[in-house]
Amino acid sequence: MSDVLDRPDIGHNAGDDLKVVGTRPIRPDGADKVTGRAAFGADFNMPGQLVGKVLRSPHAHARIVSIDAKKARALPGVKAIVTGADFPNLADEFHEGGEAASNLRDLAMNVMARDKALYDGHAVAAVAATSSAVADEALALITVVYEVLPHVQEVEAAMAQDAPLLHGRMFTEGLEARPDKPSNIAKRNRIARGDLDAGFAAADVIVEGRYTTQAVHQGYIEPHACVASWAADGQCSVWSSSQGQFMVRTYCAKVLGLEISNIRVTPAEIGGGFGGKTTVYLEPLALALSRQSGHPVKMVMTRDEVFRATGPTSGSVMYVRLGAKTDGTITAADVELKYQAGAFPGSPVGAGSMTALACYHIPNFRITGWDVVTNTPKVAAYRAPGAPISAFAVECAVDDLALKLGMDPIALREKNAVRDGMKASYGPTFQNIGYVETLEAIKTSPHYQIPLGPNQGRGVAVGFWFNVGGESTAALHVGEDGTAVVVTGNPDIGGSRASMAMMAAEALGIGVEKVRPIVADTASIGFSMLTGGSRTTFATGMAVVQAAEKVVAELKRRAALIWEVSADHVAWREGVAHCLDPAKTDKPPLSLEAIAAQSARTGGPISAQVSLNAQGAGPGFAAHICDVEIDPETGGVTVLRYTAAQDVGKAIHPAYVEGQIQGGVAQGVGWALNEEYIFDRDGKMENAGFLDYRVPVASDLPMIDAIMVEVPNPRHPFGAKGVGEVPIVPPLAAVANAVRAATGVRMCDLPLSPPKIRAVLDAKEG
Amino acid sequence: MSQLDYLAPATADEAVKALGGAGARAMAGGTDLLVQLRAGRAKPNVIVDLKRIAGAVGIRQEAGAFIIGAATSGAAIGEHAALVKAWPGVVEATNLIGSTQVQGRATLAGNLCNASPAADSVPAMIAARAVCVIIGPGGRREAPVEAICTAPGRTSLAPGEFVLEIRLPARPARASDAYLRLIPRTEMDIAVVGAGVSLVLDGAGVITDAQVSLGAVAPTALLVADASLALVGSKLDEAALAKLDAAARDACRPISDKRGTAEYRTKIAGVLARRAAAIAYSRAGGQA
Amino acid sequence: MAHVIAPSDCRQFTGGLAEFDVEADTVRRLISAMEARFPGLGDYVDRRMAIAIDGEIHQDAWSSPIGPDSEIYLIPKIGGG
Amino acid sequence: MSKQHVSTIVNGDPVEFLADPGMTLLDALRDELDLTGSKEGCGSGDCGACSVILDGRLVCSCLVLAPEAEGRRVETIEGLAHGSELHPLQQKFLEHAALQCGFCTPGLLMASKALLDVNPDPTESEARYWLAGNLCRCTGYDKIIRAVMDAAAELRQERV
Repeated sequence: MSDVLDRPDIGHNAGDDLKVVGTRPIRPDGADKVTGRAAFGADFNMPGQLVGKVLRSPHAHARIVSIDAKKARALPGVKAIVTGADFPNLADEFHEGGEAASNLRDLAMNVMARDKALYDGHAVAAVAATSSAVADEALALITVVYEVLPHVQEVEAAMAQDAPLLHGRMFTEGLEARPDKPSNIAKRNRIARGDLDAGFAAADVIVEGRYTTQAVHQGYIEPHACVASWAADGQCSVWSSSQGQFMVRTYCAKVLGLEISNIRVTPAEIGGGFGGKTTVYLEPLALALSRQSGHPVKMVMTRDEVFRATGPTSGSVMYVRLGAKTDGTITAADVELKYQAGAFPGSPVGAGSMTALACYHIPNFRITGWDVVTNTPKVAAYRAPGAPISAFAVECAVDDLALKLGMDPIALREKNAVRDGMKASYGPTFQNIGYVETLEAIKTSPHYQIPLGPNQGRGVAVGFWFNVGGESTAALHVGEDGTAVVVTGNPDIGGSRASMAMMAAEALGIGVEKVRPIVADTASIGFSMLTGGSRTTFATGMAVVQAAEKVVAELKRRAALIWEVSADHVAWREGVAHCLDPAKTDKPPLSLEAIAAQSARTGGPISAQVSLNAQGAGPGFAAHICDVEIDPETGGVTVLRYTAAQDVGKAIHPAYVEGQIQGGVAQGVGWALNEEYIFDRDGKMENAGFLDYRVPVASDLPMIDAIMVEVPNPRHPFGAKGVGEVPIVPPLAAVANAVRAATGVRMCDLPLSPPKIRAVLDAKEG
Repeated sequence: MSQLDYLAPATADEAVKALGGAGARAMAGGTDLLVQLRAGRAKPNVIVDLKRIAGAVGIRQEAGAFIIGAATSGAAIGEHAALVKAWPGVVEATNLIGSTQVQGRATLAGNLCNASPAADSVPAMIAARAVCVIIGPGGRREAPVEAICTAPGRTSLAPGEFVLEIRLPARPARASDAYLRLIPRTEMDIAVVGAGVSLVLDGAGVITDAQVSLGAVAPTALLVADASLALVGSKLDEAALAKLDAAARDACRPISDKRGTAEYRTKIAGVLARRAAAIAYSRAGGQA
Repeated sequence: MAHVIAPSDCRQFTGGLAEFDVEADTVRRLISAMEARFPGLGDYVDRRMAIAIDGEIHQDAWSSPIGPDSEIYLIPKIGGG
Repeated sequence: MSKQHVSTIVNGDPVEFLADPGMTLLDALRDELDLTGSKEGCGSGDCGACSVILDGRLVCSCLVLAPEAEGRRVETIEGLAHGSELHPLQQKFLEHAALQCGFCTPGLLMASKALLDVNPDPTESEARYWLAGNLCRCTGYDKIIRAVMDAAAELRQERV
């Protein structure tokens, strides 16, 4: 199914007699998930709970003149109603979550509108009632008087001088001089190197284009859901589906003005997130309703609410200009990126800028990014946030360059590829990267050799994502029978419990079936940053391995005690202590089980906890090939074949690494072909459901061949690099380049839906 | 609180009585009604489930005609070998409605009476000259399928009336039909354009009878008379296909919406009419 | 001396200076030294930026060591999906 | 709004519950019978997470009214395994890593079971089209299709 390419010269910490890492055991949470027992966000109930629901703005931009909830309050069964007035007004305070860093003031206003509703679906009030029907009736009885304001949704329209302003107090950051007037442009960022004019002057060939993408949703199948209880003594409990229970705790504390120790958040199984569950929407509302009503409150979004009120990623307008020598050497690149942020600042344009040219070694370039607020839902992180968008523009332009130069698209990319020791476009010098290896892998793949038929086309594109580390905690407890429990604070979205158990088992030298991995609530394990940014296997895995190493040290100490030797004379191999004391060579080895059985006598329970802030996550690179066939009469596109090669460092559980790659590709194909937010003239979302927001279905896709290239990351005990983000970066352009090859026409506006393709074919016919 | 009752009458007469009240809605498969209920677009007082009426579920043959009970699921229709052989176009149109799951519930009568301009089975039924058997306070009457929908979401059924059966006529030899639709994905979408074609050939392969119907290009599914004229007398040669394409496009009165532009729909109507005709012709034993 | 390269949004503190040398053997000392030399910069970097030391990205990592000839890139913090 | 008494068979066992006439079978399963394995992803029949088998037919339980279940047989994910022995589909989903978050998994398993009940030897294309009503956002469907095909092969072996 997949090839594994090892590069042994760098593999100093991987592949050394690994017994567990690199195998494909059945995931420890699997049986619960195939039998319906796994408890997701909406599967939990508290005694006496009420049903909470949200009243949402029907307007894209409106001043909230008044909210009259008297009739609703009088309805029997209504126990609480909250509006913006029930939440503290927060000062500007940045909570660093990376490129989508959130201002907590904005977060609070996104959770519940104050004086203005900034998008169709913005929460303006919430009720808690004894039943769903009563809650619905109560929502209908709340009278909100709106003063409808002009709205703006397209990014370039929002940047215009005369655009309606979302926030009167926003002055563009990042310009040479602070502007004298507010605007919708939150920030400009710029990365540059060399002499752009000289670079273009040195070019023999220049290509350029304007590219657009539409807002797309993460599309997790599980709607947001939580149950929250605010007890009379102020102790709060939250059960919710999110990418980080500690994130939920922090944000609830900030939005509601609570102390962190008063909030305990228990992570439910999470039904997909892809970045979309890295923030809160319902939890603070449920807590506020619980406080007011004195009952636990359960809230579950409808699919319509998920689309209208939770984070899509940005729509964009982009300009790319590339110059190259006839031999393919790229001499200059000028990239301008304009990203929708939605109602509040914080589009991922910064990451989009930093990743845009990260696969290329280009002496002269300039990348300019604009973060622009619009009357659309506040964007949330979506898998490699910002990177697929800018990669779409750049990879289409590189494809055009290859065509103009008459070069093979992979050869052109190889010629300009970043390699170890070269400076990344965003600054630092690359080390231990496996980019050219992924190019080599697709070039030599069987897929690249298959001849194409009529109306078929092949596209190539590459992608980059940084991957991150960060704060994680892991605890490892050895049971008296020699089995172990590994506890972490990271929700398991895609099988991370399996990789945690595998890494612990490897480090302990025992079978993976002897290790049970648990994801604990915020009161039961130390702080861990959320599951996202492809950090869990790397950073939390590092904590797990270090905890296991501490346990091994302790086991050796216990064995030494049992044998009455020095701990220096104990060796730990494959889960067994060996006595090295020359005077006591008769001591039979002691298994973990045997040592654990003596733990009471030798000092008590054997366990270890490690909290760390992991640094040195290795960047991820991917190279993809996509084949499509066009129906020239209808403009329909069929994806015939797809191959994705990626540097994964070291695949801990290869099946779930392949799964990450395949899933990212599928999302990217959907983004390229059919997914988009469609708004009507009044700024209301027209396709807030899975019928008309068209995510790929099983019959839309072929098998997706995942090629894992393993160039180990020396900072990780087994060489792992994050794998979840980068697979979504190349597909937009890989599909678009395949469509260009099949039609002979470059299309620059996503999605490449049938009407658009038929229109360009008609235009081509003349 | 809004009142809602659910009734599942065992006879057509009881159903007529139940449907006589204000705010009553007939439910066959329920795959449209339940979505409308949830979205608040339908607010009936009473839901009258037709599935327990004797004869409402099932397919029987009478003198070569097929009588399909109103509450017969798409899945059951797809499993009926004789029906598939006689009316492959109607069956494939029916089986395109929604997912496998929706096929377990969705019905021809429901697809028709929901009165969506984009209903997949309707153009196929119109092309097939299907007839509805309607029961109501005034007794029993029959009406051709094309007489049922009057506008999006509206039907010609009188209060208290419901479709009990759909009849597909007997087929002569060398006759067949086909239905094609265009959707952006491969499944799970509403038709951007649908085209149903039913043909009868003579021994020489000349088309002696043709019915062409288009969906999603006007407020209701269209019966395109000029398209029939384009085909009759031909062996589906290039000229006939070109005339068919033109007639189909001429008949279109589409809107532009989130699912497709008017211009695109019009072009595709011609494409699909041609392709469906070719399939029907081949199925009927013609050699193009 | 470690060599620091600052992106455009940091240059509001440096009077437009894009590159400079700093004596520091840890990130904490780097931040202090930058704050001393360009008031506001150390605090801004501490809150908003990640620090790439010889190509390896460090976030919120005061104790990370800096070599005498290290190349320091100040870059925006990275999160992810 | 008077509740209706519903008697039905769920996973082979007779059960009774009271339902509002507008309640869906999905809500009845989840809220009245505590069978939360069936999930709601959309409430409109577009995602398949609530798939159950009703009188032998695969349906979205969100598109069935609870009172319609009167006297019928409902099969849910909770009844797929035989006691503690997993159904071959469940086992193959685990072996092929055909789930990541697992939210769509119960619906996909019920849909796959319905497929293999009527078509023990599906082609890849038949499996993909049959399962098109079950959205999965994590896997790209690759491993799901492989698991279904492998389970089909195993079930055919068992029948021989």
